[in-house]
Amino acid sequence: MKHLPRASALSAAAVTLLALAACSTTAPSAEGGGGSDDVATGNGVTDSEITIGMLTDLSGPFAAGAAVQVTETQAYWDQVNADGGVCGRDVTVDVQDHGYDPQRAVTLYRSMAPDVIALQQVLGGPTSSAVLPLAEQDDVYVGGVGWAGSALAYPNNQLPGASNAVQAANAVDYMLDELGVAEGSSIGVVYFAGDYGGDSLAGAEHAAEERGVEIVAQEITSQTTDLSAQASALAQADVAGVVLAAAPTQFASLAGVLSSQGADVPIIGMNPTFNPSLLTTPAADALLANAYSITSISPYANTDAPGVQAANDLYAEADPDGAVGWEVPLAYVQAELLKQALDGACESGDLTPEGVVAALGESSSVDTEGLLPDGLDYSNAGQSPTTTVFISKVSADADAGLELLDQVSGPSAESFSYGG
Amino acid sequence: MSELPRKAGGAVLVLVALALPLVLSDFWLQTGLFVMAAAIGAVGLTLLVGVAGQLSLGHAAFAAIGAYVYAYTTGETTTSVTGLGLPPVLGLVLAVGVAALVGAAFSPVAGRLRGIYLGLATLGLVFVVRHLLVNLSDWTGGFTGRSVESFALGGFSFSNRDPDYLAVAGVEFEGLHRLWYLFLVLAVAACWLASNLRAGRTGRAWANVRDSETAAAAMGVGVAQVKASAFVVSSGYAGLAGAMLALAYGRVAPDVFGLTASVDFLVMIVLGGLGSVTGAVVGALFVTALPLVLAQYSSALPFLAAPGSGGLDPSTASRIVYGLAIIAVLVFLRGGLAGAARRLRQRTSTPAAPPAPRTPDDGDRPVAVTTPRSKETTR
Amino acid sequence: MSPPLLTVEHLDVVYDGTITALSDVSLTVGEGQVVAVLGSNGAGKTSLLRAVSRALDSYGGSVTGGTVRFAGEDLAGLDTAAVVRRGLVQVPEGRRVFRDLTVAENLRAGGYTVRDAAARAEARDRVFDLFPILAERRDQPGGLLSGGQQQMLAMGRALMVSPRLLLLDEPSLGLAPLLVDQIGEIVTEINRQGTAVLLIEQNAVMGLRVADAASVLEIGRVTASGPAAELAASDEVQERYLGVAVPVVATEVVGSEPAIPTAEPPQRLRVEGLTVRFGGITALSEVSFTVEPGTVHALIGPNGAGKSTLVNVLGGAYRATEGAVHYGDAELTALPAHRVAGLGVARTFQNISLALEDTVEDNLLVGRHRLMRAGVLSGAFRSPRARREEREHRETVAGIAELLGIGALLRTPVHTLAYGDRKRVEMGRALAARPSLLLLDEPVAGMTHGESQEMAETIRQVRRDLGLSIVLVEHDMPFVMGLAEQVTVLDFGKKIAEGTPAAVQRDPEVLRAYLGAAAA
Amino acid sequence: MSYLLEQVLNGLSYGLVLSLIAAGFAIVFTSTGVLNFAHGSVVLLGAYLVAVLHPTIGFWPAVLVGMAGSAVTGVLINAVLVRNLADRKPDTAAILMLGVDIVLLTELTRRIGNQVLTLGAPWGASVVRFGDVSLPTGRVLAAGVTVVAFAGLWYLFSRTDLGVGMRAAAADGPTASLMGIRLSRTAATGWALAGVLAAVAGVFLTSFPAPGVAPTVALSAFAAIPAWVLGGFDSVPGAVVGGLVIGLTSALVTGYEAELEPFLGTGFGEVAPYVVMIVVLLVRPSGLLGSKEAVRV
Repeated sequence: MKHLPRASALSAAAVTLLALAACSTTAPSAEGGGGSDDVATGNGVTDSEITIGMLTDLSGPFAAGAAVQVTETQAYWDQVNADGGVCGRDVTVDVQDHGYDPQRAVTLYRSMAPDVIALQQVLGGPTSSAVLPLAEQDDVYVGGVGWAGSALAYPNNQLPGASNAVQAANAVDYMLDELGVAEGSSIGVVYFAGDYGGDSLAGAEHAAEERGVEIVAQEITSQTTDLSAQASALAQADVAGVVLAAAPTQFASLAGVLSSQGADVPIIGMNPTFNPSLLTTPAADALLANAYSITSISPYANTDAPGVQAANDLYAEADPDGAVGWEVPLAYVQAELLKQALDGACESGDLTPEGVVAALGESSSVDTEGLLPDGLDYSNAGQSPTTTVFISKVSADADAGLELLDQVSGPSAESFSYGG
Repeated sequence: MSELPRKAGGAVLVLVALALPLVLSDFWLQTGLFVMAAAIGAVGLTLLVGVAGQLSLGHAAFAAIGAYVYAYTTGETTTSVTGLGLPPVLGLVLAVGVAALVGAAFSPVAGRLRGIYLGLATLGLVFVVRHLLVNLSDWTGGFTGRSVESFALGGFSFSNRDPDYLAVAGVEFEGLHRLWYLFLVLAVAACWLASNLRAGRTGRAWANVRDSETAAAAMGVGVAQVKASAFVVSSGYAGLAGAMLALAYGRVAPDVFGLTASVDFLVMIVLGGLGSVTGAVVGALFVTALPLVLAQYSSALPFLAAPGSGGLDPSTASRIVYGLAIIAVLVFLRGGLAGAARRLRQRTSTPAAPPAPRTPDDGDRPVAVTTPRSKETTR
Repeated sequence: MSPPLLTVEHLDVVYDGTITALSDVSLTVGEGQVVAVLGSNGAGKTSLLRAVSRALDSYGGSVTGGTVRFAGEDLAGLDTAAVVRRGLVQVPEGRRVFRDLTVAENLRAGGYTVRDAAARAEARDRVFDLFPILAERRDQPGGLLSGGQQQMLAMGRALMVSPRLLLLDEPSLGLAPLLVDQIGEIVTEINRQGTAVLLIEQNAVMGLRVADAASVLEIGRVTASGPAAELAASDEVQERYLGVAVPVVATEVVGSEPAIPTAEPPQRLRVEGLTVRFGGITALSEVSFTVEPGTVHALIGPNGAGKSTLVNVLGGAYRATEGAVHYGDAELTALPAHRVAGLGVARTFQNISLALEDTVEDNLLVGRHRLMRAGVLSGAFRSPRARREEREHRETVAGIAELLGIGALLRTPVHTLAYGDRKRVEMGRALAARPSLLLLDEPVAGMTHGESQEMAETIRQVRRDLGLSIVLVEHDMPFVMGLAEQVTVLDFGKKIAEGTPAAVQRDPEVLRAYLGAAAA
Repeated sequence: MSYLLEQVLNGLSYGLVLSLIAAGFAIVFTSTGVLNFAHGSVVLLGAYLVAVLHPTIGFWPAVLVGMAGSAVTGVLINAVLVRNLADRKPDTAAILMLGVDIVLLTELTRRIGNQVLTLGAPWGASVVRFGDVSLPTGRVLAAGVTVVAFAGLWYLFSRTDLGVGMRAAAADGPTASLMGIRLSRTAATGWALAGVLAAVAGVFLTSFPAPGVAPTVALSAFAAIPAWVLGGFDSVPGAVVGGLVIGLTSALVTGYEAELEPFLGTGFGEVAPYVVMIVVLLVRPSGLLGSKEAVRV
C-alpha cells in the first residue's frame, strides 16, 4: 500500500481540478412546467400519468396485513382511473417492500423519490421515522405512517384520523364514562417501547390527570408474547381497566392471563391491536368478555357508513378469499385522503410534490363518508386532525370480529394537545 | 512482484469511485453511502476479530455510541432533546474518540474472557447500550431517536443547502453527492490506516497475541495492553462508522444499532475473509448492497409472485437468496472471498514450489470442528 | 501357516497432502506377539499407529501408498469404529482418559462397540482383575487418578472390547521407573492372556524388554528391525539412546565481530530451590542450578521430567510455587512474561509457534517488537520515524536471517517452509529480540541426524558470534554432548545429576533414568 | 406476599422452558462445537408444525411430528452444512448458522403471515390454583414436562451407552473415536436431541399464556442464550440453573418495574438477563457449572 496515498492524492487533485472546471453554483433558470394544460407539474407527473409511491412491508413482520392494504390500494386507484383519473391523468402505484428495515426504507425512498409525486404509505415505526425527515426535506407528502404523535411534527405527513395519544385519552374517558370505572381507581397501561406506545402512554397520563385516576404503566416489546408477569403486576395494583398499546399477540395474552387471574376488567386496545384470528386462540372467551378496541378508522363492520361499504365491496371483488380486517378501510381511506390532496393540488394548478403538501396543509374539513370521523382538520400543524375515535367491542358475530359501539370524543381527548 | 498491478487496480477503483456520482441515481448513491459506512465498521472489526483474534458481537454498540455522540455534540437543543451545537468536524472526532474510550473501558473485560465467551459478553453490551439509548431520552431522543445535523466543513455543507446549488459537469451535486466524497475520503483513509497498522509493529503484535499469547509474551509483547489497543482501535472505527451511518440516514434511532447490525458486521468480515482489509470492504459491499439491490430489482425476476399475492414475493426471495449466499460462501470458499481471491491469484501466477516439510507426529494435528482446542499446550 | 495378525507393507503417510510422515514402512505382528516400534520424537511412530487404527483422517493425514492388513483383511476403506469391531484397538499417547467421566463410565465408553451385555461384563471383570485399583476407584472421575492409574485406565478402556491386537502409544511416558516396570509387566500379562500388542516406545529398554521383536523408526523410515534381544545388543541402539559413541568436543569461547547489534552482556542465571505444582501434581521440586554468563547449559531428561516446565518458568509463562530465579540482579519469578523478555531473555518453543501465513521476515520482526517504538498512531499514519524504524529493523532481521542461513527465504510464507527451516525461523525470531540469554526448547526435535548436526553448528556459531548464554533443553542426550559445557539432568521434576557432559554420561542415576531400572 | 410468590412461580416455570432451549444450545455446542444461532428458528419450526398439523391429525400426534421435524432439521443442518464447511472453525460455523437462520426464519415468517396460529393445546386457557396463587395449566405442565425431560437427559447421559459415548466424544473426540465411537453419530444425536427439546419448548412458548405461533417466538429463544452462557457452555445442568436464574430475574424485574424504574429505566426486563450474564462471566469466566477447559475457540 506504499504508493496508495500518493496515487490517491494525485487522483484526488486531478478530480478536484476537473470538478472546479466543471463546477457551477448558479442554478439554471426555473424549470418549465411540463403540463400541456395549465397545471404546473414536477416529479412523478407526466401528461398522462401520475405516479404515487407505497413503501410497505411485504416480507417483514407486517407482511400479511400490508398485502391486504396493497390489494385494496390497487383496487382503489384502478377504480379512480376507470372513472377518469386525477387531473385528467391515470394514477399508478409504485409499491416497494422495505421489509421493516430502515436502511432499505431509506434507500428505496431515494430510488423512488424522483419518480413519485407523493407517498401514500410508509409502513412501520422505525422505517417511517427514517423516511419522514428525508421526505420533509424534499417536500414530499407522506401518508399512512401510523398514528404516533411524533409524525405530526412533519407538515408533509397526513395522519389518518386521531393520533395514538388521543385514542388513549379517549380510552380512559370511555372507561370512566361508559364502563363504570370509578374516579380514584387505577388504570393499567401496557405499551410497546417506542413512539406508538410512548404516545399512547402520554395520552393516557394526560387523561388520568384530567379525570383523577392513577396510571400503572408496564413497558413491553414486541418480543414479549407472554404477559403473565405484567398481568400479575396489574392485578396486584388492582387496576379497574387496562389500556393496551401493543399488537394482537399481546392483546390475547393479556386478556387471557388477566381473566385467568380473576381480574374481570375491561381492556381497550389501541388501533392495530386487534386481529380476527385472535378469536381462534384460547383467549377468545376472555376477549369476548372484556376486550374493546379503539380505532381512528372505522372497523370493517360498519353498515351505516357508505365509505366503509364501498371499501369492503371493492376489496371483496379484488380478492374474494382475502383476509378481512381494519386494513381494508384503512387502505381505502389513505388512498382517498391522497386523492383529495391530489385533487386540491390540481385545482390550485400546482401538481407537484410541494403542491400536494400545500393542498394538505390547507384542508381543514375533510370528509370520508364515515371511514374516518368527519371534519378532519389538517391545517393545525402539529396537532391531531380529530379528537373523535371509533370504539368497538370484540364480538364473535361481527365481520372481522369487531362490533362498532360508538364514535366518541371524550373531554380529556379534546383537552389534549401536543407540545403543551 | 504482484504489488504493482494491485496498486494500479486500487488507484483505478478510487478514480471510478470519484467519478461515480456523476452518473449514479440517488438510489445507488444512498446505497454507496451505507456501504462505505459499513465498510469502515467492518474494517475495524476485522482488525479486532481477524487480526487480534478477539470475537466481538458488540460492534453495533460502539457504532451506536459514535452515532449518538455525533448527533448529540453537533445537534442543537430543542424542546425534546439537548445538544451541544459543536462544529461537525469536532463532532466526528469526538464520535471516534468517545467510542474508542468506551472500548478502552471495556477492554479489561476483553482481557478476562476469550473466544465465544467474549463474543457473548459483547453481545450483552448491545442490549445494555440499547437500553441506555432508549432511556437517556434527553440526550438520545429515546426510542424515536433524534435528527442528525448535516456535516459541514468551513461553511460548505454536505447537504442540499449551503451552497443551495452546486453542479459538476452539469450534474447537480446534492447532499448525497457531497456526502459520497466525504465518505470516500474517510473510507480510503480508514483502509489505508488499517493496512498500515496490520503491516506494522502493532499488527504483528495483534497477530501474535491471536496465535499464541504465550509466545507473544515471550517476545516481549504486553498481551493485555495489546489486546486493549485492538479493542480501542476497533471501537474507534465502529464509532466513525456509526457517525457516518447517522449522516447517511439523517437521523439516529436505537433500532439501527440492534443485534442485527452487530451480526451483519460479523457476517461481512467472515464472508470477506477474517483479517483481510479488502475482504472486509468486499464483505460490507456484499452484505449491505445485496439486500438493497435485490429489493429494488428482484421484481424484474419473472418467476416470482407479485408483492402481497401470498406466493414467493421478491423481498422474501431476496432475503432467502441472501441467507443462501452466506451459506454457499462458507461451505464452498475457504478463507471467505479474500481467501478464494488469494488462491485464484496464486493459481494464475507462478505456482509455488511444492513444499515437502515433515512434521513431528506427536501432539495434535490441526483439528476439526469436533475437537477445537487451544493452540497452546499447557499442562 | 496362517498369515500374521497385522501386516503393514510399504506404507506411506502424508499430512495435508504435502507433509510426509512415513515412507515405505513395513512391519508384521504375529498372533500372540509383542512388537515394539522405537524411535524419538517426530520419527512417525504415532502416524504409524493412526494408519493402522484408521484414525489419520481426523488429523488431516492420509495413506498414500502401501497396505495395512489385519487378519488377512485390507483395512483400507474401513473407519475406526469398524476396525475396533474387528478387534484392533489403540490406546492413545498421553493416556487421554475422559477426565469428567467416572472410571466406570470410561470403561463403558471403551466398550461402546460391544453390544453383548454378558461379553461386556466379562471384559470388565477381566479389566478389574488386571487393575484392581480401577475397581476400587470405579466411581471417581478419571481426572482424579494418578498418572499411572490413568495409564491403567486407558489400557483397561481399550481392553473392554477384548481386542485381538492392542496398539499402545508410549505407555511409559512420564511415569516413574517403578511404574514403568509395572506397566511392562501388565503388557506381558495382557499378551499372555492372548492379545497381541504393538507397542510404541521412546524408552528403548522398556520396549525391548517386553517385546519379542522390534523396529527402529527414524524420520518416517524403518532403520533397523529384528528380534528384541538382538536389537538391544546392537551398537546403533546403544548410540542412539546413550550417545556413547559421540566424542565430546570442547567448545572455545571466541570473541569476534557480532553480526547483529550486540546485546547487553549476559548475566549469571541462578535458579534456587524452584518448585512448581499444578493442582496436586509436583512438576518441579527443589531444582537449583547456575548458568554462567556466556556458556551453553543443557537441561536434559526423559519426557515428562519437567524440562519444559522449567523453561516456562524461566520465560515467565508459568508461576513458580516456591523458589527463585535470578538473572543478574533481577528476580524473574515475580515478572510477567513480557517483562522477562524485556530483560533480554528470549526463547523458542518445542511446538513451533510461528504465524504460518506470514513471511519469514514478518515472523522475525516480531522478535524486534520490544526494541521498536512505533505506537498505534505513528504506525497507522506511517510517520517518518515509524517508517525509518521499520526499515532499520528489517535490515537487522535480514542480517539475522543470513546468520541462520535462511536469508533467501525472507519473503516466503512460513507455511511453505520445511520443518528444519521453521525451527531456524523460530530461533531467528528469538535472536531478533537481541537476547543475552537464549532459552532453546528442544531445538532438534523431529529433525534428521544431519539436520541436527547443522543445528548444533548453528547454535555454536550463534554462541560464538553473539556471545550470549544459552539454556538448551533436550531429551536427546547425544545432541547436547558436543554442545554444552554444563549439563543438568532432571527426572520426575528433580535434579538427579549435574556436571560436564562426560561426567553426566557415566552417572548411574542418569543411566537409570534413561534406560530404566534394569540398566543401572 | 402471594404476589411475590406468583411472580416467582411465573419466573421459575418460564425459566424451565428457557432451560430446554438453553440445553439445546449446550448439547449442540458440546457435541459439535457449533454456536447454533439458528436454534430460535428451530424452536419456531417445531411450534409451527404443531400449529399447522393439529387440526388434521390432532394435537398430540402433531407434537410428535413437530419434535421429529425439528430433530430432522437439526440433523440435516449438521450433516449437509456444518460437516461440509470449508473452514471448520467455530466462528465460521456460527455465521453459517446465521445464514441458516435467515433462510428458515424468512420462510416461516412468510408462511405464518400476520396470523396468530393457535396450537390447539388441550389445556387451553385454564389455570391451576394453589391457594390464592394461580398459574396457567400450560406452565404447570411445562414445568412437569421439563423436569421429566431433564430426568430423561440425565438417564441418557449417565446410564446409557449412547449418552456416555456422547459425553466421551464431547470430552475428547479423537480419543472417543479410537474407542469405536462414531463422532458423526454422536453429533447427529446431539442435534436431534436439541431439536426435540426445541420443539417441546416451542409448544410451551406458544400455548397459553402466549396466544399462538408468531415469528417473534424465534427471537424469544435469544433470551435462552444468557441462560446457556451463565450456566456454562458445556453443561446441561448449567442450562437448568441458568434458565431458572434468567426466568426469575426477568419475572421479578418486570413484576417490580414500577419500583425499579427510577434506577433502571423502563423496559429493564429485556436487558436484565444480559446484565446478569455479563456479571457472571466476569466473576466466573466459564459460567456457573461449566468446566474450565470449555474454552473452545
